[in-house]
Amino acid sequence: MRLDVVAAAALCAAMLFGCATHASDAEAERAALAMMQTSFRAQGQAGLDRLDRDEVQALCSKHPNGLPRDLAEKLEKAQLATIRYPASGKLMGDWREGERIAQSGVGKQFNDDPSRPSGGNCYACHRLSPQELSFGTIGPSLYRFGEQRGTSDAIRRYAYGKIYNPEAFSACSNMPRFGHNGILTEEQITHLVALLLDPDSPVNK
Amino acid sequence: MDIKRREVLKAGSGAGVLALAAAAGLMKPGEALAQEWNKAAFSTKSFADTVKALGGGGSTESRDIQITAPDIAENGAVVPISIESRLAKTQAIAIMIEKNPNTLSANFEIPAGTDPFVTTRVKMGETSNVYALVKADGKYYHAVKEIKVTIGGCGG
Amino acid sequence: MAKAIWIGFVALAIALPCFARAQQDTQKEIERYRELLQDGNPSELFEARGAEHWKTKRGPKNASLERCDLGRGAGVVKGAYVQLPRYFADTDKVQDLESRLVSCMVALQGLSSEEAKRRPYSGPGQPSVMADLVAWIASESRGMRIAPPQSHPKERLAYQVGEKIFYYRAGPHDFACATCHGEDNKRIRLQDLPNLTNAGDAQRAFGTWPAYRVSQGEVRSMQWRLYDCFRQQRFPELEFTSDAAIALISFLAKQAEGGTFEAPAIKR
Amino acid sequence: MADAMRIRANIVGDKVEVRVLMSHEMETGQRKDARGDIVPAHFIQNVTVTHAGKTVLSAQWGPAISKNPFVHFRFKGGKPGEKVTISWVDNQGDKRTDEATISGG
Repeated sequence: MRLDVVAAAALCAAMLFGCATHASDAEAERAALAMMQTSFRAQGQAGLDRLDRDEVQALCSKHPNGLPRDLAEKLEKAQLATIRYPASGKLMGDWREGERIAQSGVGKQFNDDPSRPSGGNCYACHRLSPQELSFGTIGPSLYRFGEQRGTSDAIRRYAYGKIYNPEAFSACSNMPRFGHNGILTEEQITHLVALLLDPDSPVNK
Repeated sequence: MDIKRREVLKAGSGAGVLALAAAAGLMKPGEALAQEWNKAAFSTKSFADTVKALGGGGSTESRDIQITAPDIAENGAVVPISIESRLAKTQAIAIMIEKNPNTLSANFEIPAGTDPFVTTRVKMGETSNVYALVKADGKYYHAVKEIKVTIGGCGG
Repeated sequence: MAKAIWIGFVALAIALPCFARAQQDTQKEIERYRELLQDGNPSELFEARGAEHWKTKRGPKNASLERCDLGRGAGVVKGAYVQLPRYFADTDKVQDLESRLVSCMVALQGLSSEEAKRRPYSGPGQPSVMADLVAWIASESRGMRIAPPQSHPKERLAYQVGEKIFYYRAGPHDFACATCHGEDNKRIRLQDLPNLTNAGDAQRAFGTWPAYRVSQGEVRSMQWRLYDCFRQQRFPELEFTSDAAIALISFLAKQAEGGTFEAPAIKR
Repeated sequence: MADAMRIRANIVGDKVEVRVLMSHEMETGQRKDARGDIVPAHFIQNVTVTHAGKTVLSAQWGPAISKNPFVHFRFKGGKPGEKVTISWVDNQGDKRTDEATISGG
C-alpha cells in the first residue's frame, strides 16, 4: 500500500519534472521555424523563399496524420478553383512525350538547369507502363488506368485536374501540384493525360 | 623483377615487341607490367571481335561455365559478378558486356593451382547480355546471361 | 464514377496474381543484388584513411584529434557514434559527430570553422578528411546499440524540433521528409523507403548510415543524407552541421534507439 | 600515391581465399566534370597476385571495372603466415603493391 503511494508520488514528480523540462508544442514549433531560416542557404534556382509555406503546406505540416474533415473539404474546394484548363480545350497530348516526362526526375532542384523543362518523375511513385520494372509504390498503380475508365471528357478533365492540383481531390496528398506550382506546363500535363488514357499508350496494353 | 619479366615474355601477343623493347633498354624495370595490356581486345565492340582479339578463332557455348549475378541490378555502376568454370585446364576467364561502349571488361589468367573462379564488379551502361568467355586447353567456350539495369532513387 | 471504380476493381482482381508474381521476382533479384554486394565494402578504404587522419597533426596548432571528446571522454572513439547527437557543455550545444569534429578541429588544431567545414563530402578524385573521419569513427561503433542520450533539456528540445522539421512541407513540390518516410512498405522506384516514424524501420535506416553508395562510389554520412534529401525535396541547400540538420539527426537517432548499429554499410 | 589496398587472405579447407579492395577512381574517359569537361580515362590495367614467388592470378582490366575494385578468388598451396602480394598498374603509370599475411583456417 505504502509502496504504491510512494510509487505514485514518484511518478507524479517524474511527470512534473518531465513537463517542466519539455518544450511545449508551440515552443518547439517556434524553434523549428527559426532554425529553418538559419540552416539553409540559397543555391542555384532555390532561394530561401522556398521555405515559406502557403496555406496548404502550413496546414498539412501541422496535421501529419491528416486534416479534420471540415478543414479538408474547405481546402479541397479552394484548391479546385485554382485549376486552369488549356485554352485550346485539348486535354490529351502525345503519350510518347508523356512517357518521357514520367521517366524524368529532374527539375526544380538547386543543381538543375532552370532553362530545361522539368520531368514529372511519375515512376518514382506509380506503376504505369508494365515494361518499366523500376517503379515506386508511394502512389497507387496506374497500370490500365485508361482501359478501366475510358476517355470521356469527364475522365480527361479529372486526370488533367488531378495532375494539375491533387490537393483539389485529396487534401494533403503526397503528390506535387504539378500545374499549380509551375513544375510542368499545361502542354506537358496533356502528354501525361495521354499516357494515362490513350488506348495506344503502353499503360493500357 | 626477373620473374615479372619472364611473365611478360611468356604473355602471348605482343611479347616479341616487348622483348625487343626490353632488350634495347627502352623499358625500365617495373614498366613491363604496364605494357602488357591488350589494347586491341579492349577496343572491340562485339563479342565475336573480342574473342578474335583475345586470340580465339570462335567460341562454343558451354554449360560448364556458371555466371552468378543478379538478374536485375539496382545500379549499373556496380554489378557484382562471379564466374566459375568446370572445364578442364581452364586458363583464362574474360567478362564481356555486349552493350557497353567497349565489350571487354576484364580478362583473368588462371594459372594451374588457382581455382577457375573469380568474382568482381563491373559497370553496365544499360540492360545487356553479359558473356563469360573461358579459355580451356587452348579452346574458347562461353556462357551468357542477361542482366537488367534499373533506374533508381528519387530521380535527380 | 462508381461504375468506373467497380470495373477497375474487377480488372485489378484479374490482373493482380500476375502482377504480384512479377513484382516478387523483381524484389527477389534486387535483394540478391544487395546480398552479393555485402562481400566487400569499399568503405574499408575510407575507414583506413580516417583512422590515419585522427592521428595526423594538422592546423596552426599542429595537433592531432586524439584528444577530441566525442562525448565519452577525450580521445574515446569506441562507441561514440551510437551516443550521438548529445549535449556538450563546452559548446553549450547539442552536436552530432560532424559538428563535434568541427569543434575539435577549431579547439585542438586551431583551424577556423570555415576551414574545418571546407570539404564536408568527398567527390571523384577529391577525398574528404571529414568524410573519412566519419567513416572510421562510425565503424568503431559497429555492433553496438543506438542509444542517444535524452537527459539534457537541449537534447529533448532538439528531438522535438527535429520532429517538426520532419513534417515541414514546403517548396514547389510540397515535399516534407514525411512525404517519403512516413508510411510503412513504400518504395521510390525500387528502393525501399524506411518509415522513420516506425522504430524497426528507423533502426534499420539509422543503423546503416554512413554508407558506401555504389551509385556514387563514396562513403556518405548522415549529414550528407539529409543534405541530399532536401536537395531532392527542392529545398534550398541545407548547410553542413546546421542546427536544423542536428535537430533532425537527433530526432532520427531517438527514433532508432535500441537498434543495432551496422554502419558503414553498402547501399545502392 | 594511391591508398593501400585492403587484402584478406584466409585458409578455407586446402585453399587460400583472397579478397581485395583497391582504392581507384576507374575513370572511363567518358564522364564530364561539373564544368562540362571530359575527365581523362584513369583506370587499372594490370593486376598481379603472387605467392611464394609464383603468380596465382593475373588480370587485364578495362575501364568497365567498378570504382574501388573488388576481386575474390582462391588458390591452392598457401600456408598460414605466408605472404600474398598484390600489385596493380594503371593507364597513367600509377602503381601500388601491398601484401597480406595468410591467416589460419
